Amino acid sequence: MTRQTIIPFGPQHPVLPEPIQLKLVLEDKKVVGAIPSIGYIHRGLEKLAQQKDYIQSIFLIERICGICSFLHSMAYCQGIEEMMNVEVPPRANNLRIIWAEMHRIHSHLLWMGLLADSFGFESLFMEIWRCRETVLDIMEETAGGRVMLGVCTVGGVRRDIPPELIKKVLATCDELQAHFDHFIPSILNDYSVKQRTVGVGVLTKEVALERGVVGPVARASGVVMDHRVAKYGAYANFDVEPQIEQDGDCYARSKVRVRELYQSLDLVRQSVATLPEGEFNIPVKGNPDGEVISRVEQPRGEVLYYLRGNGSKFLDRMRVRTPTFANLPGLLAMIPGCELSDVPVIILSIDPCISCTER
Amino acid sequence: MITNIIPVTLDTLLSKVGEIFLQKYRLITISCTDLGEYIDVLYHFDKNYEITNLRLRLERGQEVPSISSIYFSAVIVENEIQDLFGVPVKGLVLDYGGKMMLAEASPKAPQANCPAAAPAE
Amino acid sequence: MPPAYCLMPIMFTFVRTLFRNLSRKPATRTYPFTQREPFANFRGHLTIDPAVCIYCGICAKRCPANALVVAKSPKSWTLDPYKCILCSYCVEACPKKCMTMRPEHQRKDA
Amino acid sequence: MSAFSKSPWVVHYNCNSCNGCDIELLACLTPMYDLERFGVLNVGNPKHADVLVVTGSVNHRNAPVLKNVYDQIPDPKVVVALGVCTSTGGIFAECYNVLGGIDKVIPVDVFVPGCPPRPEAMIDGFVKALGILEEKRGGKDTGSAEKPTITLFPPAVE
Amino acid sequence: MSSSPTFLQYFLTLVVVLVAPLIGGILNGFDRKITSRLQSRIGPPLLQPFYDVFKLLQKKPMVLNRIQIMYAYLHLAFMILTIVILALGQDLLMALFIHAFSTIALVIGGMSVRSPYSRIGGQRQIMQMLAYEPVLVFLVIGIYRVVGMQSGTGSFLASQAMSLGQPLLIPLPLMFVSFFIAILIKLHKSPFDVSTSHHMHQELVKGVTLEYSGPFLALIEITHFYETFLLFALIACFWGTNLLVGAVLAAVCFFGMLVVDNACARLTPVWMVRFMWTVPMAMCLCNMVWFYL
Amino acid sequence: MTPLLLSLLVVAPVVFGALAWFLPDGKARKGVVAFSAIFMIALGIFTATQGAFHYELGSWAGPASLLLEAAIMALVLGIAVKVRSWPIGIMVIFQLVVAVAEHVMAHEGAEHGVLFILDPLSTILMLTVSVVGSVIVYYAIGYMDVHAHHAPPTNAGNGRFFFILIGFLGMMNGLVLADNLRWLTIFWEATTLCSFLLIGHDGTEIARANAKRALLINTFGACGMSLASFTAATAAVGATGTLTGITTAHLIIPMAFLCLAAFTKSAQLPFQSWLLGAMVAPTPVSALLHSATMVKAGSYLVLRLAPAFAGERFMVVVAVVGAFTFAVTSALAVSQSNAKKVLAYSTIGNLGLIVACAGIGTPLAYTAALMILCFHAISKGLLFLCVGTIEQQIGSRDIEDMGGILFKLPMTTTITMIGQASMLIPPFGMLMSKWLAMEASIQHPVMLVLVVLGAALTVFFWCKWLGRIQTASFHSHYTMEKLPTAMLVSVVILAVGVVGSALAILPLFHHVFVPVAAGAFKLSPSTLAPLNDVIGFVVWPVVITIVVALALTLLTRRKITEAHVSMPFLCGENVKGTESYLFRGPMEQTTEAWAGTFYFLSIFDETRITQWSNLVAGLLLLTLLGVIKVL
Ligand code: SF4
Ligand code: SF4
Ligand code: SF4
Ligand code: SF4
Ligand code: SF4
Ligand code: SF4
Ligand code: SF4
Ligand code: SF4
Repeated sequence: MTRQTIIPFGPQHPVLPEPIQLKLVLEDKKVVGAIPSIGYIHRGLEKLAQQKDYIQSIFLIERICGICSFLHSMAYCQGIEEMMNVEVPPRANNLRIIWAEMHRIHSHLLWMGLLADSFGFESLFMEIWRCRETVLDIMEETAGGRVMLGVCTVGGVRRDIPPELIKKVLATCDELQAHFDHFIPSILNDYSVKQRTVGVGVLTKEVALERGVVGPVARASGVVMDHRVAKYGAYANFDVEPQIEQDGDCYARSKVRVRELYQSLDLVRQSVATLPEGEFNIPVKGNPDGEVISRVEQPRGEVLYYLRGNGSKFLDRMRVRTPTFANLPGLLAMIPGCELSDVPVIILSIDPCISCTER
Repeated sequence: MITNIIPVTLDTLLSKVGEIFLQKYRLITISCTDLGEYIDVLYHFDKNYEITNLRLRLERGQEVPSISSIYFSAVIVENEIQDLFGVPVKGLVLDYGGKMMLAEASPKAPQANCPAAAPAE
Repeated sequence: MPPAYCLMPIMFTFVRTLFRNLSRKPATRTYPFTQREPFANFRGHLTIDPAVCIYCGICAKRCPANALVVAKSPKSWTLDPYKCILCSYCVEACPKKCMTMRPEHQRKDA
Repeated sequence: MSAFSKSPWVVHYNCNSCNGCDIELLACLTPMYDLERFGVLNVGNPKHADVLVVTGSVNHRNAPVLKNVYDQIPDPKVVVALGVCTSTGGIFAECYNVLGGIDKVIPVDVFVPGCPPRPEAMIDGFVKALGILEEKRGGKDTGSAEKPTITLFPPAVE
Repeated sequence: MSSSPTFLQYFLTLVVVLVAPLIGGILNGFDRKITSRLQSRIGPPLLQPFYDVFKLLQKKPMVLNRIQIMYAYLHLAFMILTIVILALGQDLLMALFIHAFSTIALVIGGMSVRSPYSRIGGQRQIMQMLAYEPVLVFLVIGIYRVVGMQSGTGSFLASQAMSLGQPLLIPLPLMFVSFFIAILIKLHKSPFDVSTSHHMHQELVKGVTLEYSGPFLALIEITHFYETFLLFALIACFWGTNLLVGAVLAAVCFFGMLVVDNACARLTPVWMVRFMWTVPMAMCLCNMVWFYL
Repeated sequence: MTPLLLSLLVVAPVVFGALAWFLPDGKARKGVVAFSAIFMIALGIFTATQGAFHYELGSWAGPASLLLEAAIMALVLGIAVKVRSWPIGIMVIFQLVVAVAEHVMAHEGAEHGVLFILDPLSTILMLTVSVVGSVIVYYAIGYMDVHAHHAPPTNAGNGRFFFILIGFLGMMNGLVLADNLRWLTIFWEATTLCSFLLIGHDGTEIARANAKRALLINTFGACGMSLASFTAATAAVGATGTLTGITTAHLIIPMAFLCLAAFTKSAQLPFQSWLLGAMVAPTPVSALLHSATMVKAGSYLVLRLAPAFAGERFMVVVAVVGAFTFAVTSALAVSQSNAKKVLAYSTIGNLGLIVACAGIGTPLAYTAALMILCFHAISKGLLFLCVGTIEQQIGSRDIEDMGGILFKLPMTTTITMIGQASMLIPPFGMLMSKWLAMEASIQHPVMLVLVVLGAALTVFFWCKWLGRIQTASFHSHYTMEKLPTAMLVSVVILAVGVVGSALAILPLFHHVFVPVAAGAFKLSPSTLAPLNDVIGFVVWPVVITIVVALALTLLTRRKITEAHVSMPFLCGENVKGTESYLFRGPMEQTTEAWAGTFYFLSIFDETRITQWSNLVAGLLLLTLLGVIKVL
């Protein structure tokens, strides 16, 4: 009786931080279908990485995505190191974890702000992003870049964190924790926020498994999966407890990430506490050869690098499967049945990063 | 280095994937490499942080069957392979027809190493 | 979902933060009116001492973004700041260490 | 400056950006940098905007979108290109699907270098754009922005 | 009762019509400034809303069709008319209807283009009306009851309140609260900013105002100034016996509105209607019951 | 003069109709129809200028009424047999029995009340019938020409159609003028019959089914009518058997039966289903019978009786039923995309509002009711005609299909917009009267809530529709559509009527409605003087505002050329070209962006709401009976 509403949602849409299009089909006010159109950010980075030498590629790979740039370079370097049988000095491993977990904090804060914005809670967004600046400052001070750290390299890290800065890192952790305590209740308890997240965009455990979602999205649906448990790098020294929720809705995804914020703070502190003295990188010689798969837990979930060297300084194949890529099919399962006003919240609840999805 | 690689052929691919599916593996992704004389396709599956790979050797011009009816999540990556390597994928549940990642004006099959792989205009 | 009015007590959880913000000075850094001392390590922009440089071209070779062009004769060193991704790789690679990554960003009118 | 350039409303379009520039732009709007001090409002759509802020280079799919967004901004308008990708393609310039800087598609008034430019640099760019906006209102043809390279020669040895 | 207005009244009305947008604009300036401070920012200058309007007026007009334009003018014209009618001491309920038509004009203007976001925004705007209009009607009727008129002859609220000898707020506390909530909707504040909003990210982009740009958007902004003025003037009238107290009341409400706006997520349109038709409506009715008992 | 006028008013249409039936399809018939329309308008206006009159028939009237009634009953019985509906049959026989019984048992005095009365109230109704009705009849000339091509071939030809249509005007006049309850019943039944035949005109399955339903429900109402007549004529005290005679609380039983009859005719809840079904009829029928005139008969009855019973507890129930109907149908209208159904629901709602106002029973409410009655007739008549035209031009009556008709049918659409605006914008009559209704219901909290909610919902669905029909892209030129003269002229007349009545609302209010209301309450108009203040000022400021806004628009509009037109915001994916609402979607396919209207089917679910509200309304009716019992 009523005609279907068909609207393009994106690529230029204020709630979408990045261009992607969903062709939304609505019946009355229910969304009945969403077909994604991607490719707005496809650059062809994998191919370019095969044309640059494997060290230059690090800088390229950081720019797969500006949000978890460090984790990309870390995953890549770990892969190359495995291929070249390089033993990374322990100090470098711990430093990597400090940066990686700070990156996770900044990424989760960024996401939380955007989520707040997607349901129109502007001041919460502002507050969270203000908090995020604290992390950016310390990253800038330790690594030399606010979002592009550029510190990871094959064989270790390019910079050490001197003792006085280490103190500052710890101080920042305390500052952050205090700040979190201020606004986290609003994300978790506020009535208006819960109205927008509880029961919205439900992904059941079965569907989550079937669609192969990863990271907080999977964990919020009750799937126990956190690659840090697999103890790569310095995670071998720490116990990481995956944060699991059962409900699979946007609220559960928030809860998972909120707990991960505290968990990351903890990991930063632990890794500072156990920071060994010594070298922070070792020179590498030769060229990579062979095939490796390197997996790292990014803020959005597991990233997979498949690297194939041929003994020259150019790789035969640099392949990356990023978390959002894996989460997209899950997203498509969440949307139908919701209302138009829930679409942004659902999209943001998977913390989409199209840049890495399309590379 | 990658250890557990199970070679499959075009004929055994689907049945093997089906088997793996029943063992509750999760599909991580599919990696495709154009090695010049042939195309190497690796299917990565995960269970409890352990990876199992299926390796498929694809001759030029061969069509690969889609596993998207078994693993829906393969849809995007298979479309991507179709776009970027010019490998036709048969039986996709949602077929973008080579226009998912690439626009009309983009270079065709840009990641294929052999120009012959690019579909004729 | 219980009806709205049952949950009134946990509404407005954010008010406390708002008043806290109101009672303090704004967090804003009033750039360009005041300028913060840059962190010493920040990779802001690239400079070179042309007198030390030997125009060997290693930096250009290493640059992942092709932002540098070094000519041997006549000797010149050209940086395209609109290509440079500020990675500092060239700085590390330079045999004469004649390049520096300055911690301030490049000013528009500079 | 008249009232005109005190109210630059912004629409942001992310072309091929790696997000680095995007999040720095967003950071500019947040309390630490607070672009709204200059009257900047992120209106999120071209129809209400005066300033088009672009991040990332253009590729074959987003080039028409960028053009469209640009066309839908009522005159007078300025374009601010943030980051090296937007200026030249940056590190991605050689990628097969990258066409290069956005000046291939639309005229650009201000380029802000950096990868990503830090918020202070972005603010500089905005301030410059405001001046251009004012000139454009006066009907002046401001031409398009330049991307000068820095070339140094060995000092003449005596 | 409502004899024809005197010359003085006409003159005062003219003054009000001229001054209203200035006050409304300043209020909006305060809105943005205080909001910024609540968010720990410095925020724009106080006169920013005027800069915005001046700028918009200087932009090149851009439309999708020509009918749109009519509705922008009607939106403004009827808003001014509402103020005129109130200032001339005419019937409140009729003023309310005319005010409603101002909003209807905006809705229809938004719906007269085929642009999907604008249309959906238009429909959400109607839902907003659906949500608050009954509350406003009850308020007006409550005022009638208090002021004790057999039929709805109206006169300027303040003078009514004065003739009553006690501020309207005393007999109408619950209605006042409902009215305050209705104001949140009227001014597109969270949690009710469903059809358009100042907040930057909205699923409907700019909703009903999306396809208005340049000078036509300026008209809508000016209307918004008028409306802000009108609503807070009405609030002040709740303490009409002493307009100074009334002004303080309005200021407190204004600040309260900003706090609520900044402390809530946007809720869904359906939630909004459901809420408005239960809680504030119930409050109105309770308040009303006092009179009938 | 009086007998002549009277017979002309009642009989002339029948004669003209018969003439139209027997003349061949073509110029001649059209001429007759057109002439009869003009004649009836003239006659109506002339009669109105003659002032009030009474007319008493001779003693033959009693037996004659019985005969006529028997004849009609026989007809209905025949139909009942044909459509195989035993309930109708039983009810008809019942009525017949009651009629005979009444004849036998009636008090002596009752026979003397064989009166036809033209008082101010009936004048208003008579004028509405003659003027609006005739314009609609005239419109039908054009409509039926086209309709014949669209509709499935029927055995009921156009001739018969016009016969009934024109003849109906006579019956309606009779109904309005009759004071004797027997005669009233006859005309009442006659209109039902007309309605039945016209609904079934197209002869489709659904048309026949709906016609049957209409007959069933209205016959049920007619039973009430018969019983009312019977009880009024045989009541122990004050029996006169006339409508105007029902003035005292003793006659509350006939009053109740009359209300029942009125509710069915005016399709109040829970009897609304027949009116919705009636929308299958050709649009002039919907306009004439099912919105502008016949359904008003019910509310007219209530109006006529209301003053005498004002303040009775019983009337409160009546009022609540009306207000409830208004609220519920407004909600239901929100969920409809079928334009005629929206109009139908809105009609029922407004009838409910009239009933509610009558139930309130204050002079103010009464005035409001009168105003709604008149203005609604004009506005709704106009809207129906517009929808009819649109339907013929675009082949759909779905509101969703009406996007863009502003370009295809600029004239019709503009007029439709006026019609719709008249339902929700000051100073148009409908809004003014709704306003009065609200002011009037201030004293009654329950009603107030219902009326306010209803009014809010009304705004909702009118806005949605209004927005839809004027959705258009930019066009630099509009060309007037070509319509049959009859359609165009009649639509324009009504549109002028709508606008004119809006401009003249003050004089109309002061000089027509207030005096009529005063008369009904047997008060002198001067006692109602405070009412004049109510509406004192608003018209001119509003008109000036609109004019200024329009003038500014025209000024600005001139400067807007193609160069200022931009593409819609489609998130940047616009496809350039002539149809600029295409966007590039997945797989590089272009799709048309389309924002459908929200109907909130899940909230305003028609079936569910209907069930519940019928239940509530049924309970209310039972309360009505209970209240009577208590008395
Ligand atoms: S998911 Fe991808 S784009 Fe997003 S932050 Fe991580 S790497 Fe970046
Ligand atoms: S590497 Fe150093 S010395 Fe060589 S050209 Fe570059 S800057 Fe000069
Ligand atoms: S680094 Fe020095 S020695 Fe080596 S190639 Fe360059 S100029 Fe020659
Ligand atoms: S900068 Fe370019 S040309 Fe130079 S070495 Fe690197 S990849 Fe080769
Ligand atoms: S900093 Fe990096 S990008 Fe810039 S010139 Fe040096 S190597 Fe090239
Ligand atoms: S300039 Fe750098 S940070 Fe900005 S989008 Fe490009 S790669 Fe990312
Ligand atoms: S009219 Fe709308 S856009 Fe304008 S100020 Fe008001 S809420 Fe904002
Ligand atoms: S061109 Fe478009 S807007 Fe105009 S009439 Fe046709 S469909 Fe409607």
